[in-house]
Amino acid sequence: MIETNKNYIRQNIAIKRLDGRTYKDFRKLSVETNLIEKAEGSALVTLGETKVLVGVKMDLGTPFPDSGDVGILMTNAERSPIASPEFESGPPNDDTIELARVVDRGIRESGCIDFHKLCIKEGEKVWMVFVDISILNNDGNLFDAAAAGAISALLTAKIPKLNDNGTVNRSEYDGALVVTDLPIMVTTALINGVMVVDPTADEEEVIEGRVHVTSIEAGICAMQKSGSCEFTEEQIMTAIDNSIAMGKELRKQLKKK
Amino acid sequence: MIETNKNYIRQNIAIKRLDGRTYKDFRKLSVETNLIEKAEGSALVTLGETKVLVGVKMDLGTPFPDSGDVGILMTNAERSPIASPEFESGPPNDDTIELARVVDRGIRESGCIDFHKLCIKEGEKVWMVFVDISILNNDGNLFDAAAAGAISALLTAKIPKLNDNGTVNRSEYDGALVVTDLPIMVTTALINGVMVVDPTADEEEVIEGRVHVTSIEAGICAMQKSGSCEFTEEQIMTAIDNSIAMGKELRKQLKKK
Amino acid sequence: MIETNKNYIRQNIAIKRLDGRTYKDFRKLSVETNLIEKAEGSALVTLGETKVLVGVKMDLGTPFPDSGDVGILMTNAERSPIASPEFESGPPNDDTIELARVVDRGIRESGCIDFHKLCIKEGEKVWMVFVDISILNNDGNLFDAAAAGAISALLTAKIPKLNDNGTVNRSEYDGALVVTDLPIMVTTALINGVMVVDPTADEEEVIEGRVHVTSIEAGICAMQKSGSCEFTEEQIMTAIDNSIAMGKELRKQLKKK
Amino acid sequence: MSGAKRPKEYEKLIVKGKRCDGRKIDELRPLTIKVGVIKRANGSAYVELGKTKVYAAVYGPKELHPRRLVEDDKAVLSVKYSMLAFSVNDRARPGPNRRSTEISKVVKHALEPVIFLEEFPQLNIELIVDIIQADAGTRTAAVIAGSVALANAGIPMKGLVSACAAGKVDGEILLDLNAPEDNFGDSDLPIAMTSTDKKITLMQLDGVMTKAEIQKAIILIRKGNDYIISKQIEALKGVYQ
Amino acid sequence: MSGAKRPKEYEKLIVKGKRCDGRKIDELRPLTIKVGVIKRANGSAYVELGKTKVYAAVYGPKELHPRRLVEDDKAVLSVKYSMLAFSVNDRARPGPNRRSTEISKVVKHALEPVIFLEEFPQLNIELIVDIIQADAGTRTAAVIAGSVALANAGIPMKGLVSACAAGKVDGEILLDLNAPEDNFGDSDLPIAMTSTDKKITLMQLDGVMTKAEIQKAIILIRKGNDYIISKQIEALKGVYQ
Amino acid sequence: MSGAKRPKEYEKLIVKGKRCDGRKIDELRPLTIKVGVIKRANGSAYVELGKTKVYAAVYGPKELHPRRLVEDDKAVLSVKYSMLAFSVNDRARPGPNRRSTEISKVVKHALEPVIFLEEFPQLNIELIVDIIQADAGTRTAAVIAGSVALANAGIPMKGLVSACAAGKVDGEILLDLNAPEDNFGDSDLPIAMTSTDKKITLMQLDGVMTKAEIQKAIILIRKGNDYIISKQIEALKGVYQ
Repeated sequence: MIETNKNYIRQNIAIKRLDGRTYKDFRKLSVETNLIEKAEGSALVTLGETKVLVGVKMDLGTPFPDSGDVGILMTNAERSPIASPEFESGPPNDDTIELARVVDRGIRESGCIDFHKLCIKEGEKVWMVFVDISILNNDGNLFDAAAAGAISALLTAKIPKLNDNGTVNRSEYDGALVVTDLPIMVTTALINGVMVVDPTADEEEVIEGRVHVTSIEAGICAMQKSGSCEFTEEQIMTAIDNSIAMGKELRKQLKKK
Repeated sequence: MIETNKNYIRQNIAIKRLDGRTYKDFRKLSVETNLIEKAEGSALVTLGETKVLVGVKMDLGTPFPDSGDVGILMTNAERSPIASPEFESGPPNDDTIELARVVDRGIRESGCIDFHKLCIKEGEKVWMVFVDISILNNDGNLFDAAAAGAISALLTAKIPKLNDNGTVNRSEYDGALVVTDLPIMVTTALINGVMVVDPTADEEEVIEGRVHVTSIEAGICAMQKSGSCEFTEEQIMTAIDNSIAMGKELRKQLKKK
Repeated sequence: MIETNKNYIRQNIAIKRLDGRTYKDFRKLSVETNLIEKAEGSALVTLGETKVLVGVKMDLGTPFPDSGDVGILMTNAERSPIASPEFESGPPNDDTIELARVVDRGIRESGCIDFHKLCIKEGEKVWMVFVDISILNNDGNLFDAAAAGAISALLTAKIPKLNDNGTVNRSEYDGALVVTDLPIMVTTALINGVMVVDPTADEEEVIEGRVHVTSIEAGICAMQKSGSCEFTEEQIMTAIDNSIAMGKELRKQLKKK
Repeated sequence: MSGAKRPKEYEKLIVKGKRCDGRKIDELRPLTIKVGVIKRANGSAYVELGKTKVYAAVYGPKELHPRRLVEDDKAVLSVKYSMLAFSVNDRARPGPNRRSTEISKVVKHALEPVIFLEEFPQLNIELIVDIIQADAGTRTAAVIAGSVALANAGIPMKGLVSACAAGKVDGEILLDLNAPEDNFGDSDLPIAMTSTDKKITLMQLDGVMTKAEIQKAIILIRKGNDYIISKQIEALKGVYQ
Repeated sequence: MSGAKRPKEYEKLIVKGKRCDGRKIDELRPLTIKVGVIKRANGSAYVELGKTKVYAAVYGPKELHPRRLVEDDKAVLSVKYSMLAFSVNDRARPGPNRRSTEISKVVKHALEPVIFLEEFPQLNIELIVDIIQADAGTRTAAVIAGSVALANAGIPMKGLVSACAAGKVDGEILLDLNAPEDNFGDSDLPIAMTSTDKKITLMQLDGVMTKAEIQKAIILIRKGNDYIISKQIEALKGVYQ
Repeated sequence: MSGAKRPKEYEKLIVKGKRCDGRKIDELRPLTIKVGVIKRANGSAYVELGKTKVYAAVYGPKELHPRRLVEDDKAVLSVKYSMLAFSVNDRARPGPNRRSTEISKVVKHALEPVIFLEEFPQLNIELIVDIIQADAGTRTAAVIAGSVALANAGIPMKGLVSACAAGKVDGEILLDLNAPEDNFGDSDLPIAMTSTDKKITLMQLDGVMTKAEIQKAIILIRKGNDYIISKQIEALKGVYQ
């Protein structure tokens, strides 16, 4: 983006954004589930022009030595070069790793999955839940799209049957993965002193920092400050308020499905 | 190679090649086996000045989950920088991976090894057959030399004895690896409209593409088009005919040993 | 370092070194142990301004197939960029690998640890002793500092208790790791024809090569010539004499602790 | 071609001329092609062939890094084929593997012959193919989608490339093998052809066929590719309506 | 926050206002800061916070490699946080992992706001943090040590950065969680603040808290950071005495 | 030096002055040296020392990549020692490992002292050594083959380098340990020497020896190296006949 456009965004951000939204507006989020039959659960999230595809796979694994009676959540993100001219091939970079870890923390800390129920044999065998996030088109705010995709895919996930010899039978299911809450991440970015919800890719070129806040009904379950700027406590509270408000709406929308 | 030499090759290819062969001639292929006593089987193939050393190692492994009653074939190629000024150190690149996979497919799809016989305990323990291809000198047509080396090394391979406790005893043998057919790969390259068998390293600098065809007595068992050119159906049939004809000869030669 | 300083070191090395030592003087070596409570053993070695931190961790592992009744020693070194402007992030380079392997050999070949005693169940389960060497400040002669750190950390190491179910209990101990000898490495470097003990980082910029000699009471247990120079047999014997003499002193010092 | 034991439901893969998914011997699986599905890309396509689902995007012509890969007299076509972790029954580890490296190469070689690479010396044309669900025929689907994405990106080409496979199953030559036919059949022969003069730009064979059977398979593949090209053109035309 | 079963000794983590290590609700663990501990570095610091022990060193400003990372109008702050193999109960494999990559990033973002990076365009300021023993609070200890090492290296800054965490344990908001409180508590909220105007430069939350609880935690953290900054200044002053 | 239990056949490794393979105490294994065995290389050699079999090739002097490794006043000698997958009893994973990295380094240092590197500033002389069968003594065989390959490539040198080992086995000092002697003996001392003035360019010791034993071993090694150098010269002369 050229410098004059960047300046334009910065100067008008408090009044009106390039796409006509106010600083409190979240773009339209839509979710299509179960389009990957081979996955145990899947969701394609569209947030404005941002598209993120999330698949859930369940596999058998050995529990960690210090928590032998709980299943394992593995959240992984890939920035396929398909999604943006800025994305390069190769292993996940620090942005992608942060994305995966912040989404992971939102799910994990919300308590929405009782991982004790995913223990098959204590100390020996548990279910591993792989949440793989794949970015198809990057028009900004990948964090919120990925988080919505992850929880939506988990909501549709089924647990494969175990054969008598202990192997996985992926053609039959043993019921759904039980998900008891709906953690929703809402990101607020700082541009020229204004706290702006759900930034686009254009806006991300001028933001100074972001606050990612994941909420559930009972409160906030994960936060992350990102970017090399400072925030006042008030600005953090604005981000928290945005997340609580928008979280309520999106939880309603996702529950309906 | 300088441009005038390249042009010379291109212009004379239909009449005579730099080394005096016609476009149908395969270079002299010779095979020396069992020169690596530590390997379960081995062969040093010389094709003109091209030299390829292939070793077979047998090891215990766990079968793949979806085919618990069959042994495993692993074919690997290394382009040691010893063999050519163009080869660089490092993990196999896409050319080397293609080489290994095309040789592998020729052996696997020929059905020459009954992998069910390499199952030791269904679902738990099978023999893994490692075919390691090492290039010692590259004077062109590594594919055919490697394929001849692989099948020759397999023909000499012995299966180590198993100790009572289930470990491998490499000082005694339990008989030979049973190999019931002789897949032979023959490569035909396209230069200036002419389909040329067994290209040298000099010729490989001007070829437009290659067709690798592996044959057994019963027919063709693997093919691969390589290079960014187009082939007519007739040209493909020429490559198939070359492979059938040359395959018959080489099978006779290799059987004699 | 600028060229005139390098020349100064070279020309005066036989008379006096930059830090006032003669060519036979070893810098003051001090060792602080057990400062890492989470490690099974640890030692911080200070040799002049060189600082090396070594930690020992014990873990369960599977023995190597050809030596099923002995425990495993794994010595690893990391050149953290914390220690010198010349050190770069990334996996160990050839210098670091040589350092780890030469230290490892000194311990292993001295016979100071009876690895048969670290076998828990033959062919199945043995103790792995991880010696991790971390360089905190590089002022030269990392080899001798690392070797002193490794043996000092091993001297303080305790063996964790095994739980009834075979897992490791790191809050209780089953006694100390038995260490019956004190291998000491002493490095002599060649500068302008003079064999100089314990080079500093400044001196290392002008040395032509090094001889690392590890001694125990009974003799020499490991040696390594390093650097692209030649040594006369007499020079090698000087290095051996230095190691025997200095080894005696340091063994006394370390035993006292 | 794996020689795996057949489960009961696939004991007979052809019954009275009908295949296990109801298709005829020379019938392709249902094919959907969408264009322009990835907004950030210069060109893109989505292809569904049965349950096989593929996204392709083209970026460029643009600068090529690292510089040592630059070709002075033409553009480089960089192809990256990959299968998403959840696209297969058992989760695939992300990142390139030997299979995806080989397929990237043959897809690149399948498309290069129709592109006027010499129009963009020293530049890079990047084609990324992400397989979101793999159910037999991913490499041919990659060629179909890649060719359409290149056209959608306005890359000058002398024609399109289409691709499909035929194979021998229970003694018959079938067009466009599905997953059970691929797993329990005798051979698979994927072939890509140019739209202009039907020359062959990708060909692989796994499994035993005689020369005559190969020739018979190519006849089926020609018919399949004729249909696929018509669908590719239809999809591209749709963009401008 | 792991939901792990509590061993008997940690069944109650707060008894009569006292925590399991004897501290009060709003009390930090013993804090030691040393400056100039690594001679080869341009600046360095050692921080002990309870049993958590951390070395930090700064090299630069110096040339930045690879060149494509150079920023034309300011210096780059490169942060490398890592845990030594023996710093934890179960040996950690050397080399970066996902956790250390994320922490390196948030520590970098915590320190950048106070550095006058624009004074050294195109150059690199390298901060290395080696955790020699990890016992809860390594990222906040890394910020404390990193900030002091930068000052010791003479990097121009508008102030220091301090950091500590608060969290919810057994219904109470506690300052500076120790390992059992971190493992068996409900939430952990590490926050870094600038010494000048107490703005927030690092914030993460693991575990559930209401907005009111977060605000209460921030009050505790402010107090903790005031104390930490006084210790950072004291340590830096000590160097020049 | 591994301390492994000896199988019955190796209970006594020396019987009446004869070793388990029939050699005398001061006798080398049969040594074969061939020159010019790899046509594409500028120089090459094949060495067989007992069952240990080694190929070496030299390419260059040529350009050095990456450029940051260039030395302004001399050539760089790059050495890559590796063992082929099937060269050992249990298949070795291809690619460099810690052992091969160390041996590459000591072989490089063994050969550099005799090469006039200053004649080719900024260039690269590449030596590749592939061990096709490993049966004790691969590093000394690598030095023997590498030295001959360099000479065959016409690299200017002030002399050749030869190398062999001696070690202590059952109380005796033996020349050129074979695999059982290496596995069940007390120590192994490989040493490389220049042909001109018999200076030492490679030396390693594994296992316990007194100074006097080391001196005795060096006497044996000197004799061994005299013979090896005569064979190296013979092989090189053969090329020009």
